[in-house]
Amino acid sequence: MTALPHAIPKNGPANDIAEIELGVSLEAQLAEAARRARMHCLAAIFHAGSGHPGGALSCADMLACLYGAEMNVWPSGADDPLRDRFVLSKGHAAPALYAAAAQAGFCDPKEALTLRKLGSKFQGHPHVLDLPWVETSTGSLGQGFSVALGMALGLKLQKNDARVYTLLGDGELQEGEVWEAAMAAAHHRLDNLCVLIDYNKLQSDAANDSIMKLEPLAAKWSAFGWAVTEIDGHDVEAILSAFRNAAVTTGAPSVIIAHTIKGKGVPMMENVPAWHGSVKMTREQTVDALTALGASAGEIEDLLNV
Amino acid sequence: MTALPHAIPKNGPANDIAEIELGVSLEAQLAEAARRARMHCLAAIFHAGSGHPGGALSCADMLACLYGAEMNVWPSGADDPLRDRFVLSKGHAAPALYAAAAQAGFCDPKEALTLRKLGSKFQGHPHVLDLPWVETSTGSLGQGFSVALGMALGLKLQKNDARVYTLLGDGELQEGEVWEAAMAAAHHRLDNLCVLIDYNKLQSDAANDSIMKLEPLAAKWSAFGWAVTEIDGHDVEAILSAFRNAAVTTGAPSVIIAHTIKGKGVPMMENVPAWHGSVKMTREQTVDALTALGASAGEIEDLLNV
Amino acid sequence: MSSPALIGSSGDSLREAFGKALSALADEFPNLVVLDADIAGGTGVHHIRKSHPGRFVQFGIAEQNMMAAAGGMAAVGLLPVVTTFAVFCLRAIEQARLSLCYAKRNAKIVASHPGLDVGPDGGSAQCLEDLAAFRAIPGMTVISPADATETALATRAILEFGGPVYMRTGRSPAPHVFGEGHKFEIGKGQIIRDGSDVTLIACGAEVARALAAAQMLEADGISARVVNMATIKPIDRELVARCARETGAIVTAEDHNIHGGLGGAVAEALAATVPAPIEFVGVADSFGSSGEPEELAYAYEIAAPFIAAAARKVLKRKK
Amino acid sequence: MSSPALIGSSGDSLREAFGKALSALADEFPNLVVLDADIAGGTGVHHIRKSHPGRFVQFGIAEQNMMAAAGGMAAVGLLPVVTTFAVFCLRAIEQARLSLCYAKRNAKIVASHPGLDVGPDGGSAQCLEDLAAFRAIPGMTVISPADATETALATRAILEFGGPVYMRTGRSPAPHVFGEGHKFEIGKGQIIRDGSDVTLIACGAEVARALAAAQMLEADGISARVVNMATIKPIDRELVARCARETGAIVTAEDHNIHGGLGGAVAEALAATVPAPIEFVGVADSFGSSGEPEELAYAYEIAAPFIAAAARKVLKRKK
Ligand SMILES: Cc1ncc(C[n+]2csc(CCOP(=O)(O)OP(=O)(O)O)c2C)c(N)n1
Ligand SMILES: Cc1ncc(C[n+]2csc(CCOP(=O)(O)OP(=O)(O)O)c2C)c(N)n1
Ligand SMILES: [Mg+2]
Ligand SMILES: [Mg+2]
Repeated sequence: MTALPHAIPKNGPANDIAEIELGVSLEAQLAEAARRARMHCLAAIFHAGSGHPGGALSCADMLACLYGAEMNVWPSGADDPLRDRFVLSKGHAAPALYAAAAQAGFCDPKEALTLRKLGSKFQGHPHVLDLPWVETSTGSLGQGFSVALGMALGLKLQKNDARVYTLLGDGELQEGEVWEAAMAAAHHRLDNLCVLIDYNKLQSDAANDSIMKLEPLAAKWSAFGWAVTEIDGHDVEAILSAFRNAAVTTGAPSVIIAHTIKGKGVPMMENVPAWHGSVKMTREQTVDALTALGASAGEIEDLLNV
Repeated sequence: MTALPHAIPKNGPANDIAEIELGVSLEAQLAEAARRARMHCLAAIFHAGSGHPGGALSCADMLACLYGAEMNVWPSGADDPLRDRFVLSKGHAAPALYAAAAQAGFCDPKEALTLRKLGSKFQGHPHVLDLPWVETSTGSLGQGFSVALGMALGLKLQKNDARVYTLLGDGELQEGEVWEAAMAAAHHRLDNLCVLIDYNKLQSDAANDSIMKLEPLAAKWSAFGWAVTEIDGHDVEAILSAFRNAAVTTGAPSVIIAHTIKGKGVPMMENVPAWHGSVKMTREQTVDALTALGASAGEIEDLLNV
Repeated sequence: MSSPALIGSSGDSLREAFGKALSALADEFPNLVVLDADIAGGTGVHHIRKSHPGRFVQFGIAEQNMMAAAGGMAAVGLLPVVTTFAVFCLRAIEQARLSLCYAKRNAKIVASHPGLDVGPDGGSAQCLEDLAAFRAIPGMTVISPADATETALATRAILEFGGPVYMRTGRSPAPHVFGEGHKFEIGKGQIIRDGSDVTLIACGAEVARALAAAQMLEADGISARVVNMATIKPIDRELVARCARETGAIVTAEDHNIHGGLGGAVAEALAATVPAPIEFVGVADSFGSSGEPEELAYAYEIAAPFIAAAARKVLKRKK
Repeated sequence: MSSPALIGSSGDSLREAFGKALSALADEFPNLVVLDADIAGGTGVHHIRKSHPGRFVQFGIAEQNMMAAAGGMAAVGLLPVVTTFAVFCLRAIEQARLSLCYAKRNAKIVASHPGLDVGPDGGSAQCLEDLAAFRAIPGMTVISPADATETALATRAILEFGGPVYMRTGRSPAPHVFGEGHKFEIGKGQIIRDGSDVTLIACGAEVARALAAAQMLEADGISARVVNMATIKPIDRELVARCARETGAIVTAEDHNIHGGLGGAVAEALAATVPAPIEFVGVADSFGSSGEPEELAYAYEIAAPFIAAAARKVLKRKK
């Protein structure tokens, strides 16, 4: 695989500074990292024989921006108190997290293909005891957000300037715990906390609208005291700009409502609830999907024959 | 005690029609019922040696209106499928419920003074197995609302036109379960469900504002898809008019945000968090409180020497 | 355009058997309503959603509200069945406690995805605590059937039963243990294989494994009785005591933490009647991890050979 | 203008002892933070709020968020102590499971208002399930000290201990059981009165009652040993086995459902070591009700005379 943009540590040790390809814009590099992460996570789900592809593909661009540009994290700094924290509250998108982290040098991409296998560090849902750069264990919707809030509050108490990011699913917003955390974050004025919502309009079974309506969503977050930005969650430039907004917001936490497409990048999956998971991908489906993502024959070979 | 207005059944058996004092407006009768209920619940808490007076006093007017005018309930109809339902979600205000129900003829006021005693049907928090007209057991904040929602949904499924009312505390709104229920009620378009919020600005320990801010509260409920009315929760006319609004609202549940004063009617208790509970009232304090509520020496004697 | 293969949505999993039974019973129980928290395909209730859409009520991903709302639905005369994964039932246990059990509602909770049987989703999703936790609630009946046949019978039984019930199904395709004539009664265990040296008492996925263990033991000349203890609460005290009297040594086997579940219930029953040595087969107070259920059964030592080994161990302690 | 008398906010309740100990220990544990869900006056943490306001974090009436947030606070190096009533801890048990235990966080849960000790608030507030439910979570340590002295010692011990702990305190003024020299060690039970005919194993409020029962039994010529089993998990297996060997009959006593709590833990431990007859004193799978704690102890048969009666009963079963 060709070199990809790595995390750019802001406070990290100097020898850790990642390579940046010259002559290619950061945006283009991030989009490319996201594309490769999509390929990686589909391959991992194929090998695993089960997994949730739809919601992994919808958040790949945001994860690429977090790990590739926004967050102050670097592979050797998993214990550094000054690192930024990321919590994947929608833990079922674990393959997307592993793939983004692999692109950013946090783990070996080949090893991450052991997803969901007995003995693998790459558990079906992220587990903090298995991977040092996973900040907490998730899988039960709603909880990751609360944990992230606890981190943000704890960092403030310790006068640590690190920032905390967490990614939630739209269906996840139906959990009451989310509104408990939303209320508490605003009350405690946690401007070091940034929530991303993967607003792909679908949840496990069907559209949010038919399962449990979420709209008007921005109004809900505003009423709970949050600074709200709405963006196209596949537009890398928009994602980076929303992060910049969040970074300069003071006295209130920020939420980025990112409109996305579940299954993004793979036509047979886009907007199809059945691809939420836990599905088994055939080899043929996987090859089709990778091809749709622009994989070469050699790349497909690399990803599928391990 | 003199006769007080009872529930006025809309569908109840004819022989159940309550007496209405001639020449006295309904509003005046309800205000008087609330005043007497306040006296009753303080006496009960005195006898019990513990209890939550503040939040009982703040909701007495709403309970008087529910049991004395709005709800289609009558003492012999506790099993009638067509009766309206009321759930005291803020279960710690049980003495106010018992007092209101006693005023409306649902139970013996003297017996209700056994509040919190071993063997009493008048448990510290309302219990459905002890009192047939208590619609469900409460005490854990947030749950009563969900139960009421289940009733409203169940009644709709059965094409039963009965209405469901539930009273929540403001502090209670910090429970995530409340927002789960709020979202679900709007999604299912439960226009047979009416939530009352006893917005007394205080909770167990201190003001909402210092514990966990709730404002902008009306905006929160609107964003969750509810028809919102804000009123003075001690103004009987305003309460009745809010109920009329709710009754004609279709396609959405209604919430009445009732601004109230915790400890209402007893100057030493008004707006004092320490009277939230669980407090022990001395005889002297109780006499003072009853006097402030306009009790005569005879009434005090009646209430305290049982 | 190709569609994904949904895992476990066909085949002989207990959740499928439950879902189909529910759908088949809907006409007989006109007040039955099924509550879902956006996981119908996972719990098997997509069947009744299709066959009886009017009986299916969607709560979204909000288990607490769903659980307490079931209390309200029961209060107005419906017969609600709350469905989600076991670990998310745990999330709503206080609601089950107050709004179902304390209020004595005729409502049922049916939990799919219990224990290691969950497989690759991993430790966060594998509930090893539910039998213990729900057993502790006053008035709660707790059931874990062994196969698809028994699940179908138990589904009818819990709908006929007047009170709150917590029942486990299962995610993975499960071997058939029982034939046509099988009977299920709440509160009754059954000797499904007789033996005289030791009794293996199991529930859920461990029943088939206990039978396999009994065969392994037979090869060693050990005669193992196998009891299917589908009702964990109330535990069949008489049967448990009789087995202790007759075989003098007990092994319990469950896809659950070794603390507080079936093993705990049997230990309590025996201590109160006929004290006897027990070896506990279950997950030894650790969380599970990703893997296939069969692999995990070996990794966490609840597979048949471990039941057999426990039997050999307890035989040494037998007086 | 007169102020109300707050109940239990002074005196010798375990919650007060806990609250004062926490405040006294705050300087020694610089990372200690205390989490409250609008109930500080009830749990005793109003003391540390006053003495160390910077260590007190308010979560409002939102126990689930508080519990999981504690995981995040521990992740960034703080030592969080989550406080609320036992029944509201139960409401957040899945959060304790995933975000504290599965993630192995060094966070503590301290629950006031356990069992019938809650008194007049009644059955909805009286948690009879917590010991069983929290014991079932892999890696959770479960503690229930007997008096104010032990609570203070246990408070230090759990702060020194590296891992998730669930500890019960108590609401009501409690009799003193221990003097100055008392030692507390997590995982160790203690014989606090020796005896040879039967062992009474108790925790929490039942320890004082077990001592009273032992005196009643002495009057009948029965020599009862009393064990204070403040750690329910991990249970002190060696001590339990030794008591079974030495006295041959056991009574367990707890302010909890008879299923799955201390009694369950002791039954499991004995079945695995020295099977012996046990009589279980606890609430017999019913909910409590309003009343004073002492009255309730009689009404629900966990008062001293019932422990003594259980001892007489188990003696008849002793071989
Ligand atoms: C508390 C909880 N309830 C249920 C589930 C099961 N579950 C896993 S993913 C999912 C749907 C999530 O939908 P959404 O949040 O929209 O995620 P996305 O569309 O991004 O995949 C559900 C119900 C869970 N993981 N946690
Ligand atoms: C789930 C839950 N958490 C905590 C409590 C303890 N508690 C009882 S009343 C109360 C304060 C309630 O405040 P509010 O809702 O404002 O009631 P009000 O002011 O009307 O009395 C608290 C925290 C509870 N009953 N339920
Ligand atoms: Mg979604
Ligand atoms: Mg209030």
